[in-house]
Amino acid sequence: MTQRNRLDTGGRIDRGTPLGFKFNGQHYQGFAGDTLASALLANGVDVIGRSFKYSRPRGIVAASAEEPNAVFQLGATEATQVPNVRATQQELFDGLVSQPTSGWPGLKIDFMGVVGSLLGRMLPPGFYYKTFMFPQAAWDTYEKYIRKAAGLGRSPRKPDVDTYDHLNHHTDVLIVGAGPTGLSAALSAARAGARVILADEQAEMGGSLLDCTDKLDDKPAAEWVRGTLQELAGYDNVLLLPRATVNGYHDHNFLTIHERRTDHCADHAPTNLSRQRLHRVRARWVVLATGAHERPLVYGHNDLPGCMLASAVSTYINRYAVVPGRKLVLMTTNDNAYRTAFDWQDAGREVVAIVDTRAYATGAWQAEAERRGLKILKGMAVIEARGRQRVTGAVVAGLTSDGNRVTGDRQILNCDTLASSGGWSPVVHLSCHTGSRPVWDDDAIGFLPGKTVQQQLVAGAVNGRYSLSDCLTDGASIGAEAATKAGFPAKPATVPFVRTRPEIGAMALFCVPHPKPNSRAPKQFVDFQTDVTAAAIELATREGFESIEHIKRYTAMGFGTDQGKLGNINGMAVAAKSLNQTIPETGTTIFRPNYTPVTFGAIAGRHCNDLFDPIRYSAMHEWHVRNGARFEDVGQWKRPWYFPKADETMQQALNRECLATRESVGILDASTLGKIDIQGKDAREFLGRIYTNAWAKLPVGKCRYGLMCKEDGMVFDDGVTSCMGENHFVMTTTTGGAAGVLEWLELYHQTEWPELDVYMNTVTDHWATMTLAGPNARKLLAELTDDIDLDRDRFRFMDWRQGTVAGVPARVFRISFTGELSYEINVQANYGLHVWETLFDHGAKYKLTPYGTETMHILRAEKGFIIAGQDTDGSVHPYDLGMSWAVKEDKPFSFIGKRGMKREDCVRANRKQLVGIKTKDPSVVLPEGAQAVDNPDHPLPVPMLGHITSSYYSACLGRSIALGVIKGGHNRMGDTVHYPLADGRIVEAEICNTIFLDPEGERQNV
Amino acid sequence: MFYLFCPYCGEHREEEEFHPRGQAHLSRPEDPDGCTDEEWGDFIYFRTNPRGLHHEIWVHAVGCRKFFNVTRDTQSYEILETYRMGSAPRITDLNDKQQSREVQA
Amino acid sequence: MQKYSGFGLLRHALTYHENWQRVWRNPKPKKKYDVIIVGGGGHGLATAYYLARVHNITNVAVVEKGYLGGGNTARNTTIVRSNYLWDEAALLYEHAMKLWEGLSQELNYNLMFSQRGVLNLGHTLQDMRDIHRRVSANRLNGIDSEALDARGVQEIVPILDCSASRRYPVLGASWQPRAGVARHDAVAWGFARAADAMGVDLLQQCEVTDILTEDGAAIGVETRQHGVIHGDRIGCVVAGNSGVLAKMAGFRLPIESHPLQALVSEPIRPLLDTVVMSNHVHGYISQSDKGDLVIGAGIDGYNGYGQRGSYPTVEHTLQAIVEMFPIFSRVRMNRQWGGIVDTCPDACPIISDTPVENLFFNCGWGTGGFKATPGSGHVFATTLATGQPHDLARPFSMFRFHNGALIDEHGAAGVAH
Amino acid sequence: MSEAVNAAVNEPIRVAVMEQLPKANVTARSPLAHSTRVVPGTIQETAGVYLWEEALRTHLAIRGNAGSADFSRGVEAATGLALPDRLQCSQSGDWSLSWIAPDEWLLIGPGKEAYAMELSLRAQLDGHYAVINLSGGQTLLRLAGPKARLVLMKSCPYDMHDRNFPVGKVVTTVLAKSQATVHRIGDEEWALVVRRSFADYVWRWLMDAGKEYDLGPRRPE
Repeated sequence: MTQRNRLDTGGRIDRGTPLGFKFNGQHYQGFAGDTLASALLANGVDVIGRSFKYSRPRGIVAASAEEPNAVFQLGATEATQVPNVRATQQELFDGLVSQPTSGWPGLKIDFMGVVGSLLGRMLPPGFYYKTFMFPQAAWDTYEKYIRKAAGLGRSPRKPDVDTYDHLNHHTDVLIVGAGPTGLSAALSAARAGARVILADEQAEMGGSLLDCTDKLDDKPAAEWVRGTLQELAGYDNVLLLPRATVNGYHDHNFLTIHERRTDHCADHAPTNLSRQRLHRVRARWVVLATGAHERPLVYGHNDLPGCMLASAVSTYINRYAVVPGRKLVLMTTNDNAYRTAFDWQDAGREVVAIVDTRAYATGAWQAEAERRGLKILKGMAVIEARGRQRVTGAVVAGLTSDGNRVTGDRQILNCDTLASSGGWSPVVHLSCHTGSRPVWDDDAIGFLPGKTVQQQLVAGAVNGRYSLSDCLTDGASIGAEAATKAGFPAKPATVPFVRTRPEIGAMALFCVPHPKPNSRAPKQFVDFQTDVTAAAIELATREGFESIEHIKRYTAMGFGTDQGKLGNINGMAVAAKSLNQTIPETGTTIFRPNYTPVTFGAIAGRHCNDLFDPIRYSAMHEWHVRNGARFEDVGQWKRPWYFPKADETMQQALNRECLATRESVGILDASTLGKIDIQGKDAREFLGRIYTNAWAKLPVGKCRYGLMCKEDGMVFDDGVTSCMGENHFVMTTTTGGAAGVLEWLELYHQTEWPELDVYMNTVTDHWATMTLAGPNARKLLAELTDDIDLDRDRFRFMDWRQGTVAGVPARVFRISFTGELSYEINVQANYGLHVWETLFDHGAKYKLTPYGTETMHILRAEKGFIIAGQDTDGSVHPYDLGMSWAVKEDKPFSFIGKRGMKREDCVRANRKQLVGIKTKDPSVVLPEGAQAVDNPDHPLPVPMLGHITSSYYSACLGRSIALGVIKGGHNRMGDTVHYPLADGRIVEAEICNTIFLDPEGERQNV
Repeated sequence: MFYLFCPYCGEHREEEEFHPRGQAHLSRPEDPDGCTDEEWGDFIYFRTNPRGLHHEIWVHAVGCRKFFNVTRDTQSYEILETYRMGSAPRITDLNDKQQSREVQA
Repeated sequence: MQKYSGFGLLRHALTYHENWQRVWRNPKPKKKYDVIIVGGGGHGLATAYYLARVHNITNVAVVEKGYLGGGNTARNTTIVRSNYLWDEAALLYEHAMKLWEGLSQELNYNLMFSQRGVLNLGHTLQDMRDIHRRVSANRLNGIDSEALDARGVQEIVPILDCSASRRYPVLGASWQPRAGVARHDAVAWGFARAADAMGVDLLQQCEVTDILTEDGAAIGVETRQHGVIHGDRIGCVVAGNSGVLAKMAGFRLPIESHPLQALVSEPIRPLLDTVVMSNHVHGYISQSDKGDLVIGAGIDGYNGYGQRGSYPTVEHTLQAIVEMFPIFSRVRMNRQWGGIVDTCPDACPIISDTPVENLFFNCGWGTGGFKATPGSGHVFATTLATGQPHDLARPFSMFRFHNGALIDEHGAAGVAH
Repeated sequence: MSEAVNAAVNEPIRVAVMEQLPKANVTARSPLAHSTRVVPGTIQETAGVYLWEEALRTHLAIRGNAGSADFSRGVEAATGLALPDRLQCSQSGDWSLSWIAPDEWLLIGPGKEAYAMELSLRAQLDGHYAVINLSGGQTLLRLAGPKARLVLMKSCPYDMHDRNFPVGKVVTTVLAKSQATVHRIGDEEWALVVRRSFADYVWRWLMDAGKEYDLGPRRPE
């Protein structure tokens, strides 16, 4: 097909660069500078989709972000599919592949023509609430069919091949929109030296100036645009962002800008370049120069292809050199739209008539029209369009002066294009994102930005100042004001002179009346994408949905991907009329981010795949990888979980690791435990307040285990803290709890007890920590140190010593989480790998065996040691854990948690208490999480006693062991309880002491 | 997204550097052991939770690690002042907004 | 009440839909009611409905400052499930689940309650322990619940990336087949219509400015638009504003109001038929019957009444979604919004008497209120009808925050050595 | 028996201080020892941005009361550096002293001198103060080149513009999902202090962010 609607001259397209593209399986050609929409119109493609609910043919209506119909699937390959791209915003590139998204049953098949209009009438708003209820079970089936019809485009089925990134900015003035207002605002602000960001959603900056036929200083508008952009580009304090939509306005002047960096080049981005970028901008002052969208008029069959916005018709002619038809009827409520008729005529096509709804329309624009020989029908309106696949005619009738009724005879005008203009709707969206309500303005016949707490100024058409010269002047002065407020005293830039015709007042008309009531009139569409009609809105109000929010929700008005940019105001007007209210009384719904849709990937940025979340490594990580470790995620850390040898199952590996440790010596990388260095003369007092146990007398050189509670008395972390000096302690925390504990300590220090002299710093990463455990631990360590006396009585359990291990200065703590003779070696992390490897160099004769978190868990469970976060869940206090030995009630200071654990519910009998659990069948390992019951035959719901918190097969004991909580468990030693499992088994088990191995603790003291 | 003035760093910083830590100016009872369950429960759980002016604690977690106070309108999210631990708010009524500027510590 | 059916729809279609009746009246307030319910959201309307239907108390007003169902009912991601950990919570939510089943028919209003199943993913060993614990408890409480491994998850959601190469691979999930989603507006409207039909007065655009008391007992409310309205008993069901109402009555609640955000994609062809939730990578997602991906995550950490939250939360949420579903990277986000949730320290609601006699509160549902709507209304109706809590509501007294009998649904902190 | 405990017998040890570096010839491994080899690119002159690790330096945190003249005098006496003001850095030769918090500074210097410097600080200081050796727990990254600022803008929410971030300023801020102390040391020269366990993540992040600008290894002198 040729570009039959393309003009031979004019426009901002490059006829020397033809671009081939595909739509709906057909090949077409456009030019560089086209949008997909302008190229389709150039090729005379009328029907580009079918409507969602009624399957009516639809064409292109608008030329930018407000387009409701031309919403396509893009992408040449599976991985580059993009759903729901607005053709008016997609620049054409060579090889572009697009598909309609709403072509059911097919673009060319007139489904409704076949089945008649009754089925259409079966779909009033809310019909699904009223039907599909019987029988109850059938909804599932109904829903399957409803879901078949859902959605527009489709998601790709393959992962994205492109990347996205973020760029953070801070600026003095952010100007949104680079039309006449934004450009002159930018000039004022930039000249004053303020940091300025000017963002515009289109490929070319200039906005309406790019399709405007007015002269600025007697020169074409585009020349002024070029000059202005050149000047702005010359300032290093100015950032120009074309193809960048400011889509969200958040608190404290934080705005997000979605830049499409490569969508105009090809199906996917070039290597090393992100496809799209999200700019995160903190602006001192924001100037909204977002302009206004033209508002179409609502009339019968106004959704036929060929019905367009007047300004869009002008844009296609002037900017893209495309005349989207032959014979135009223009309906308008205002003078401004007369340009469209003039543009059409200047393009050499026929203007059938200008239908002006105002009987009083007599002024300069009308005089010009008459001079051009154009027919004006005053005080009249198009009440319905005629045609099937495209407009073939317009039915015109007289209007009463209030616009409420049709009068006089009807006449039919033959035409293929029906442009309408109901005036302008300021693009107030961004101004509403932080909760400000827009305010109706009768002069502007639209909502203007309301009061806000943001540092925001508005200029030009968004503020109801629609004329070009007003926009330029307003922009210049608001731009200067913004710069001044941001600390850069500025004068308004001089703006070019615009020769214009005076305009007479516009008429507030939204929905053109029809001789029939709306319920019986031809469908008058308010929201095209969601197929909401004037009749539907009236029906909603008739049914009692009177709030505009109810109307919106009941009819789905504004819920499309265009978020009702074209239709919302008309919908409110229809609702207001139906409720006998004014539009401000009816109110508006709230605009929310995004202004236009934003790619998930762009919002996620580079925080995906390998960079989704930090991966933290210990200094010995490489060794673990080399030695076949399987890893466990603990917080952000990767910890070795176990070290399987070839062909070993997990259980076999664990058995081997456990036995090796108990029989000889094992080693664990414990570097991930949180470590907090505490210095200051009150460090000891501080510890006494935040731990439940006593710290007053712990001598230098000794270590102690401590429990930490919240004010409610519930355990939240634990660990060993060592006294390094009178004024110096090193605390250890759980791996996952480290950051939280430090912040918790600081909270108390800084807010409650600032008088205590303590300084706390994390040293988690500074020390590499390796735990040698097992009867041969001492022998092995002795081989690597000559300055630490390892004698059992001089370096005792819970002591720490300083010395040298494998040639590296170390702190060695004789503490044990396994119940074995155990030394925790700490060296500066840069030497961790060296010491670790040296231990292995010497360890072979002791069969030194690396073990991971799982073996550690088993070994400690054999000893009945808890893991905070596994055996506790924020609802158990130290007494529940049977750890009264770790609570010192008579400390002078009422430590954190003390009062909490004395509350009525915390001291009752029958609390869930931590006990040991032994299955009657020693080979059965209870699943962690299994719930105990006394009577497994009890009907549902079965009263439960508590769950298994830890459960393992213990190779050392040759049987399963478990820890769990049981109601009143401390007084039920020896009782039998039952664990009904998901697979139907019921496991019998006995309540026992939590310590399964070496109850006297002899092994750690050897 | 908030932009908070850290009274210790003397600069506005992005919300991502901070954590909110709830209502400010709560103090731990002098004698917890002498509190009734009700008094203790009130201390740890019950909050004013106002719509409007709220004094709250934030910590400059990724930054100087200092806790400080913020007076904020919980409806408009306007920050009316930020001030150091241990000092009192200057704004205790939304009508005092005009004097609202962050304390430039 | 006008009966809704497919046949009725056809009849109305023939008369151009000109004869539909109002779904509810716009009544003038009476001077006095037996019960005043403050708050015309889903929970308040359900309470009114069950007061009338179960307790035959119809001299009831629902006082709503805006429009019916305009608060969190209209702002949530519509997930309905009952697989809670603790007995008290599980039994309450399961009570609600049983009411959901058949509610469309009972109300003669299609709530589009779709039992398409909910997956709660586990990504760490501790996640899996918690899942097994919860599933085990659920089953003994008579709630359908299964623990799945990664392969089982993959079978249910083929488009979820369950590969071991993810940052936090999916290790398994809990699966509640009876769980699902419902159409949120329909819930409010369905209850409203049915309550109105039984004589309940629904007073929209009627804002309570004070709670009137006499001798320590509540006797009515002062309203901005209609002055004083008296009531024998007053129930406040004003999620997001409970603290403000409590202040009027002169007491504080163990509640903080936080912004909770949600967002939707543009409508796309259906490809996700279940609800997928992940606490660990922190996002949840389902696809509506319109084709939108409906997405949510956690609350913002600060108090806020602004019905909007912070942008980083949106970023983190979408990062989580793209991490779980890399194929959604090119799908686009259409809209975000926020609600105000009342959060309790133990993540469980308050259904309770208060220090003021005849004044009752139903609040603190946090992020989980929608799923409880019928159950919450049903048990709170008992409280308002009898002055005594329903057995299922008894553990949810606000005074548990004094004696310490919390029901800590935050669950395990997820830390380990 | 350790010196600390030995000494405790006679005079109470207040704080445990130790030489943490081996006397023997032991290879130290910086947190990025595994990654520095894999920086892509060889055409060093044309790279828009350069990234490298200055491994194994001395990192000491110093805590104390900035308002106390004794404290600032003591720090200066030991380090030769004046206590810097808020968000500033004092520099002299191989040593730099950066403001971290109102009561915290970060001293970075030659790798082998941590112990001597800590002793010297402790000799000069009195009252309530602390010195914490963090040399193993963090590392120093260098970012340079005409596009270095853009890489930082991709990574940090802080305002990196000349007007807000002049040479000499130091800021601790968010870097991707981790954090860094960022010091501008020249027009196109930045130093980043990051925690050891996060170093690999930060490194991979920066390499990724620099891809677009043809990231190269250490800038030619």
